Amino acid sequence: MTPSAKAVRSASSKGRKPLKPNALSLRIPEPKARPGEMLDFGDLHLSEAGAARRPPIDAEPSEIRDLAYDLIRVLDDRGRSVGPWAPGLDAETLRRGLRFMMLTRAYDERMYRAQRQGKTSFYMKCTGEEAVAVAQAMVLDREDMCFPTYRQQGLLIARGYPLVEMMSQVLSNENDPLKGRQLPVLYSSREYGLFSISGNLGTQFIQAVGWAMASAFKHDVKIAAAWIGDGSTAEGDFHHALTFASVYRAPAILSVVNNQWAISSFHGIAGDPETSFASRAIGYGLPALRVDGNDFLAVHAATRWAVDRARANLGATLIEHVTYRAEGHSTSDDPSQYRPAGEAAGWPLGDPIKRLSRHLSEIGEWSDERHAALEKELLEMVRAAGREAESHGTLGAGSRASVSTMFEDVFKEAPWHLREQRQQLGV
Amino acid sequence: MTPSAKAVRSASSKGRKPLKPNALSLRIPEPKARPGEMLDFGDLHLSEAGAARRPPIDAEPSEIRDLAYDLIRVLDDRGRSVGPWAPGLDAETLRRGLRFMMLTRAYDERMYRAQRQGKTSFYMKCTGEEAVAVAQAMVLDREDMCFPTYRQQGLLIARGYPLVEMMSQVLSNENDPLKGRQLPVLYSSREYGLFSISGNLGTQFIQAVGWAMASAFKHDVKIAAAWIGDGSTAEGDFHHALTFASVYRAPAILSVVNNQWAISSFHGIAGDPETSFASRAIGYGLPALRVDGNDFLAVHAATRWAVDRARANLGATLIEHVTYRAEGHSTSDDPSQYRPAGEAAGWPLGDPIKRLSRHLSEIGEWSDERHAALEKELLEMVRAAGREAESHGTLGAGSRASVSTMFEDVFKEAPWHLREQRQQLGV
Amino acid sequence: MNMIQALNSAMDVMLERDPNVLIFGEDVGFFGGVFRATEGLQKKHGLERCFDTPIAEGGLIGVAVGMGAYGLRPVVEIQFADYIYPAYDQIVSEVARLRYRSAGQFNAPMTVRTPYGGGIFGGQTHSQSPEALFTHVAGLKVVIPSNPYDAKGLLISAIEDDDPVIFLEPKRIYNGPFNGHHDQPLTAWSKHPASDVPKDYFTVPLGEARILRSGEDITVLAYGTMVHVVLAAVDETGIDAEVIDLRTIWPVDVGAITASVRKTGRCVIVHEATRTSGFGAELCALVQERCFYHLQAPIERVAGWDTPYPHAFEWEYFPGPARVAQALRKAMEAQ
Amino acid sequence: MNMIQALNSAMDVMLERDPNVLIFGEDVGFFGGVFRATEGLQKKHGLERCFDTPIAEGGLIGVAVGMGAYGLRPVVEIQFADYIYPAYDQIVSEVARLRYRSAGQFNAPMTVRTPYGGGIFGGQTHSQSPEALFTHVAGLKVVIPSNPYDAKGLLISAIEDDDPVIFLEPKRIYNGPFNGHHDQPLTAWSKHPASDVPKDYFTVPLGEARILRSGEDITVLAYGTMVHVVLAAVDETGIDAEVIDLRTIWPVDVGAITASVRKTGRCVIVHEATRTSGFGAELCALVQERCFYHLQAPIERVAGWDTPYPHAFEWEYFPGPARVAQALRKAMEAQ
Ligand SMILES: Cc1ncc(C[n+]2csc(CCOP(=O)(O)OP(=O)(O)O)c2C)c(N)n1
Ligand SMILES: Cc1ncc(C[n+]2csc(CCOP(=O)(O)OP(=O)(O)O)c2C)c(N)n1
Ligand SMILES: [Mg+2]
Ligand SMILES: [Mg+2]
Repeated sequence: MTPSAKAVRSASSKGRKPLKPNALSLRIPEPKARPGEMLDFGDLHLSEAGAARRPPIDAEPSEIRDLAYDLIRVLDDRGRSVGPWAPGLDAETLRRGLRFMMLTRAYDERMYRAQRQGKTSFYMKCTGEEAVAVAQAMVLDREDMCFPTYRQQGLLIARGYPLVEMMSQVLSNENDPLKGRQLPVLYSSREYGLFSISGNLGTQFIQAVGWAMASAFKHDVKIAAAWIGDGSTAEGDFHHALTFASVYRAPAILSVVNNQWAISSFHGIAGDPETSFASRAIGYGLPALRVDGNDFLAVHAATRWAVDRARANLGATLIEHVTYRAEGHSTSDDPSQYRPAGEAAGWPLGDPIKRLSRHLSEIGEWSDERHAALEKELLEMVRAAGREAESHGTLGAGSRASVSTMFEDVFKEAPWHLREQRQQLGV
Repeated sequence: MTPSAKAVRSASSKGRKPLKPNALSLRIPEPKARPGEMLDFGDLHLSEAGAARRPPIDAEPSEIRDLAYDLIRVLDDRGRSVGPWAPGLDAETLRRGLRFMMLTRAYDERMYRAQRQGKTSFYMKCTGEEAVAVAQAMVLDREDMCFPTYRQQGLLIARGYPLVEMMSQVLSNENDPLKGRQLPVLYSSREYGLFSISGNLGTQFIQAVGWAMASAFKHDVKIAAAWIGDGSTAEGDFHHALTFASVYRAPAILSVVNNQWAISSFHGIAGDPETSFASRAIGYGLPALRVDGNDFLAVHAATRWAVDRARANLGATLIEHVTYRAEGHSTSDDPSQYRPAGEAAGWPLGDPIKRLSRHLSEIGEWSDERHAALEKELLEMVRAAGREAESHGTLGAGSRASVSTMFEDVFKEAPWHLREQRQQLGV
Repeated sequence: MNMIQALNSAMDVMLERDPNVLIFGEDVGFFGGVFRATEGLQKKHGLERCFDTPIAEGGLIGVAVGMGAYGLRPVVEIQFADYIYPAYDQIVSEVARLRYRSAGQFNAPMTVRTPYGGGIFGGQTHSQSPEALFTHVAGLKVVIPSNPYDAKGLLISAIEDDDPVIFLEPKRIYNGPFNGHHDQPLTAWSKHPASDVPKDYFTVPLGEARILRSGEDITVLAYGTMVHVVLAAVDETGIDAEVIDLRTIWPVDVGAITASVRKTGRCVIVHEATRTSGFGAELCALVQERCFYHLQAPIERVAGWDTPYPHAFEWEYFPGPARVAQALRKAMEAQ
Repeated sequence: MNMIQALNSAMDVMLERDPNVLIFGEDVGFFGGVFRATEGLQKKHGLERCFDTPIAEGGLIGVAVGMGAYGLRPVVEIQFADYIYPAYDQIVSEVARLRYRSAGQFNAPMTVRTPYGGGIFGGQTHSQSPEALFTHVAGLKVVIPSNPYDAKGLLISAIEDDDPVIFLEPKRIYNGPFNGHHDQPLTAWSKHPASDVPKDYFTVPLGEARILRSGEDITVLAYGTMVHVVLAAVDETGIDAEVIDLRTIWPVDVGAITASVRKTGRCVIVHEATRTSGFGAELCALVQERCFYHLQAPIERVAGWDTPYPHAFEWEYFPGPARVAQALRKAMEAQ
C-alpha cells in the first residue's frame, strides 16, 4: 500500500525543503502504462472461465459478496461454453446476438466516417463493448425501460430500431425524431423503450430507479435497466441510485460498464484501483456480479440472473461489465496521447465479436464463410440505410426540422415569451 | 426478503384492482416500533464486548471486511474493560473523558432551557451521543482539523473552548465570535481546529477529505476528522468523500454517527436496514470499523486505530458509531410523534456517561459521591458561564454585533454594491 | 383553513382523484413533514402514496423524473428551499429539458414543493429565496402563493400541469398573513377572507396575476410574504397604489403588469431574495422594455441585501414595510 | 498567444510563483485537459501540482473548499460549464458563504475555470452560459475574459484573489476572435493585438471594465464572445457606439457603465445566455436605476432564446451580428 514510485519521485521533486519525519504524501494513481511504455494489465483481477459459482436468484446479498470480486466468464480460450453460468442458448439466439453486435460495429464505422466527412459534428463508437448492450437487450423484455449512456447504441439495434432513424438523429436532419435538438448519439425512443440520453453523466442511473419504483408502485411487471460508465460512478447520482434501489427494493438492473477509461483518466481515478466497481453494491446490501463484458454468454447469463431476481420482486442487482474502450472516447479524442497504442489489441479479454463467432464455429454452427457473408450483408444494409438517411439531409446541408420547431416542447404549450421570441426570429 | 407485512397490506389496500400474477410491489421500510407499539431493537446487530478482533493498523482493507459488520465493544455489562480493543487508558484520562461528557450534557441542558426561555431561536442537544465527540477529540491531536455536524459540541468542550464563547454563539450576542450570522450551534473556531459548521448536510465530509489532501500535499503530519449523521450518508457528498479519500489515500477519519434517527426517519430510510453504514466503505477499498458509540473506551480505541493508520500515510478509515439520539432532533422537534416514548430508556447500549462512570467505579477510581460532586461542580460552572454569556445579550434582547457588520465578510473587501446597501440601511 | 391546511387539502384531493399522484420527501410520511403539510396523508392513502425518502435531494428529484417518465405525477417536498441545491443538476439538466430534448416523447410532470423565505430566525440556511435560480432555466414554471385559497388552487393546478412546477411556499405566512410588523401580534388566517377555502377540488389557473388593490398612482409588483408587507406599507403611506400579486412568477402575467404600469407610470418591485440578479431585475427589464414611454420615475427595487441571511439581523435584513414605504415615496416624488 | 496558451501561461506562472497553487479537474493532468489548457503543467510542475479527479464536480469543489481552508489556492477546471450543476450546492452553500458564516475565520480562495458558451455545435450540454446563476449568489466574483491578454491577466488576478472566483472561458474564441460570421473564415488570434501576451507575470485587475470602442450615440454592454460580435455589428451598421467589455461581470464596473450611458442616452445589452433572468436583466435594472433621466430609448436586450441550445439550429440560436445590428438600429430609431 505504499504510494507508487512515480508519485513519490514527483512528490519529493521540485526542490522542496526536506520532509518532516513521517511526513504525509498525496497518492495520485497512475495507469500501469502510458504511451511508449510496456503494456501491463496487472491490476486486472481475472478468474478462469467457468470458475465463478452461480447462486440461486434469491440468495441473500450477504451470502454472495465474493461475486463482486470474482469474474463471471463462460467462454474459455478455446471458445467453449463452460461452468455453471453457461446460459445454454440455442444457436439461433447466439447467431442473432452475433448479428446485432456486428451490425452495431458496422453502424459505428459508417457514422464515424460520416462525421469525418463533415456530415455531422460529433460521434461516439462502442467498439469492443458491443456484447454489453446487445446481450442485455436480448435478456430484457421489450417492455422494460432502458436508461443508457451514449455508448449503448447496441440496445436500439438489438431492439430493431430503424437504422435510418438512428442515423437521422446523428445527422440532425429533417427525419431526426429529435428534431435536431440533441447532440449526435443522444438518442431517445419511447416506443422502443429507450429513455432520452442525457449529456450530463450519471443522471439516468437514479432516474431508472425511479422508473422501477413507479412500476412496483403500480404493481406492474416491468423492470428498468440502467448503464453508467466506470468514470461516472463517482457522480452523486450513482450513490443515490444504489441508496434508493436498496431502500425501496426497486426492480432495476444497474450496470457499470467498466471500459477501463474515462476519456484520458484510467479506472483508478474513479476508485481505488485495488477494488472492483461491482463491490460498491456491498455496502448498500445489494447483490453484485462482476462479469467478463466481452463474453456475450457471460453477460447474457449474469443479466438473466439479475432480471429473474428483479421480476421475483427481490430488487436490484449491480453488474460490473469488465470491458475495454477499443477506440477513442469520441471523434474529438485522440487516445494515443494518453495510453499505449497496442493496449486495445493486447486487452486480455479479447474482442466480443471474435469470441462469440469462435464459439459458434466451435459448436459447428458457424464458419468463416458465413461470417464473411454476414459482414458483407450488414455492410450493404448500413450503406443503404446511410444513403437513405443522408437523402433527408446532413448537419449543415440539405433539410432539417423547420426552424420554428426550435421554440416548441420547452413547455407543453408555448407561453407568451416564446411566441414573442419566435416572432422576433421571424419564423 | 419479502416486503414487510404492513407494506403489503397497504400496497393492496385502497381498493385497487386485483394484482397481476407476479406483480411487483414497492417496499417502504418502517421502523420496528411506532408510538404505542412495543419496543423492538431486533434489527440491531450486537456482538459481545471483547469479541471483535483487532487487526494491525496496516492491515489490508480486504482482510478486515468483517469489522464493518461486527461491533467493537470494550465495556461489558459489568463495566469491565475487556478484549483486544481495550485501550488501557489511565484513570486520569478516563476521568477527563467523563468530565467532558458530563460537561457537554450539562451545557446542553442549560442551552436547551435558554431556548425554551426565549433567549434564542433554536438549539440541538447531543444527549446520549457524548462519547463519540469527546473520545475522538481526546485521540486527535490539537492540530488536526475537525469537520463536524451540529451534534459534536463535545469536540469544542474537550478541546477547552471557552463555554462563554459557545454560549454567546448560541445567543447571537455581542460576544458571538460569528457576529450573530449563524443559526445557534453552527459553531466555527479556526483557533480550536473546528471547521465552520454548515446548515447543509453532508458538505463537510468531502471538505474534510480536501483538507486532508492538502495536508498530504504539503507533506504535513496533520490529519482531518469528519462526522456525518446516518441520515445524511444518503447525500452525494458522502459518496464523494469516500471516492476521493480512497483514490488519493487522504489521511482522514470519517465517522458516521448512527444515532438511529434522522428527524422522524429511522436509519432504514437512509439505507437497507439489513446492512451497516460501516460497510459502505468496503466498495471503495477503505477499511471500516463498526463501534459501540456509547462505549467511551471502544470509541477511543477504534479512533486510535484509525488515527495511527492515517498518520502512517495509509489513508482514511470509516467508523460507524452505533448510538442513539436520546432526545428530540432539535427544539423544533417532538419525537413522541413518531417513536415509542420508552425507546431511549430501552436502548440496548445504554448511556455513555453511566457506562464510563460505572467502569471507573469498577476499577476503584470513582464513586457515587465523586460523581455527584462533579455533577454539582459542572452545573455551577455552566451556570456561571451562562450568566456571563447572557450579560453580553441574548437573541432579541441586550447587545449584539453592530448592524453594519451584516455587510462585512461577504467579500474580503466590500464592493460598491454592498457599501451602497449599507448606506441605504443607514448604518 | 390556514396555508398548511390548504396545501394538505390540495394533496389530499389529488391523492383521492388521481391514482398516479404520489408524495415523497424527507419526513413527509408517518410524521407528516416538519411543517406538517402532509399530516395524515400516509395514514389515509396508504404507505406508498406518501412516504419518507433518504436525505438526498438530488436523488429524490431524479427518482421523480423516472416516475414521471413512467406516467406518475410525483409531488415532492424539499424540506427547505435552502436545500434544493443538491438537486439543481437534476432540475436544470433533466427536469427542465426532458420534454424538449426528447421532442415530446418524455416529460416530467412533477411538482416540487418547498418552503422558502425569511422572517422565522432560521438563519442563512432556512431563509433563502432562490426563485430567480429557476426563472432563468427554460422549461420550468415557478409558482408562489400568498394565501390559503391560492395555495390550494395553485397547487392543484401545478399537480395537474404536464410541465414541471417549482412551487415555493412562503413559510412565514403558513400560519397568518404576516405583514412585516414583527413587533405586532400576528393575525391568524381565520380573520382573512382567503382562509375561506373549499374542501373539495378547485383550481386557480397558473400564469394569472391578481390585482389585490387597484390604484392610480403607482404599481407595486410582489409575491409571497411580500404581498402582505406591501399592503401594509401602502396603507401606512396612504399612496393610491395598485398592488399586483404575481402568483405565478414564470411565465409571468406580463399583460397585467404592463396594463397597470402604463396606467400608473410608476413601479416598485419587492422581493425577499438578494437584489442582484434577483427576479426583480427581470421584472424591471420587462417593465422598462414595455412601458418606457409611460414611466415617470425610475423603477424601484426593494429586495434582500446582497449578503447571506444573518440570524441576529432578521429584521434589518427582511425588507419590511418601512423599506417598502420609503421606495413608494421615492418613486412618487420623482419627476 | 491564443487564449488557451494565455490561460496555460497564467497557470504555469502561478504554479511557479506560489507553492500553494495546485490544479485539478477531469482530464487536466497527464492529458492536459480536453481543451489542452493545462497541457504540460503536470510534466513540468509534478504529479500532485496538476492532476486528474474523479468525475464528480461536487466532489472536486468540496475538496477545493477543504484545501482552501488549509491554506492552498486550488485552481479547478469544470470541463464544461454545463456540468457545473452537480457542484452547485458546494458553490452556493459553501464556497460563497464560508467567509461570511465563519466571520472571516475561513475562506475558500479558489478559482473555478470552466469553458462556456455556444458556437461550436455542442448541443444542449456543451453550449450553456450560466453566469447569472452565479451573479445572484452573494460572495462570488464572476469573471469572463474576451481575449488572450485579459485571459492571462485576469486569471492571475483571480488566482491571487482571496475570494472565490468563477472564471468563465468563452470557448468559441479560444482559437480566434469569432465575430459571429460563421460563414467567413475565422481570423487567428495572431492577427489581433490582444494576442501579444507577456510570457511573465502580470495582472489585469478584477472589477474594471474596458471601453473597446468609444462612441457618442449608444452604449453596448457585452462580455466574452459577444464582444467580438458586437464590434462586427457596430462596424456593419456604422453607428457610433461605445462598446464596453465588462470583463468582470460581478462586482460589475458600474461607474464605467453609468458614465457611458449618461453620455449616449441609449443602451443595448448583449449576452448568449437565455434572456429571462439572464445577467442582462440586472444590467438593464442597474442602468435604468442610474440613468433613467438620460435614457432616450428603451434599453434593448439581445440574448439567447429561452430554450435549450438546439444542435441543428446553432446559428438561429446564437445571437449573431444581424440580431445585434437590429437592436442597435431599433434603439437608435426610438425617440
Ligand atoms: C456531469 C458531467 N461531467 C463531465 C462530463 C464530460 N464527460 C463526458 S464523457 C466523460 C467520461 C465518462 O467516462 P465513463 O463514465 O467511464 O464512460 P465512457 O465514456 O468510458 O463510456 C466526461 C468526463 C459530462 N458529460 N457530464
Ligand atoms: C441538504 C440538507 N437537506 C435537509 C436538511 C434538513 N435536515 C436537517 S437535520 C436533518 C436530519 C439529519 O439526520 P442525521 O444525518 O441522521 O443526523 P442527526 O440529526 O441524526 O444527528 C435534516 C433532514 C438539511 N439541513 N440539509
Ligand atoms: Mg469508461
Ligand atoms: Mg441520525
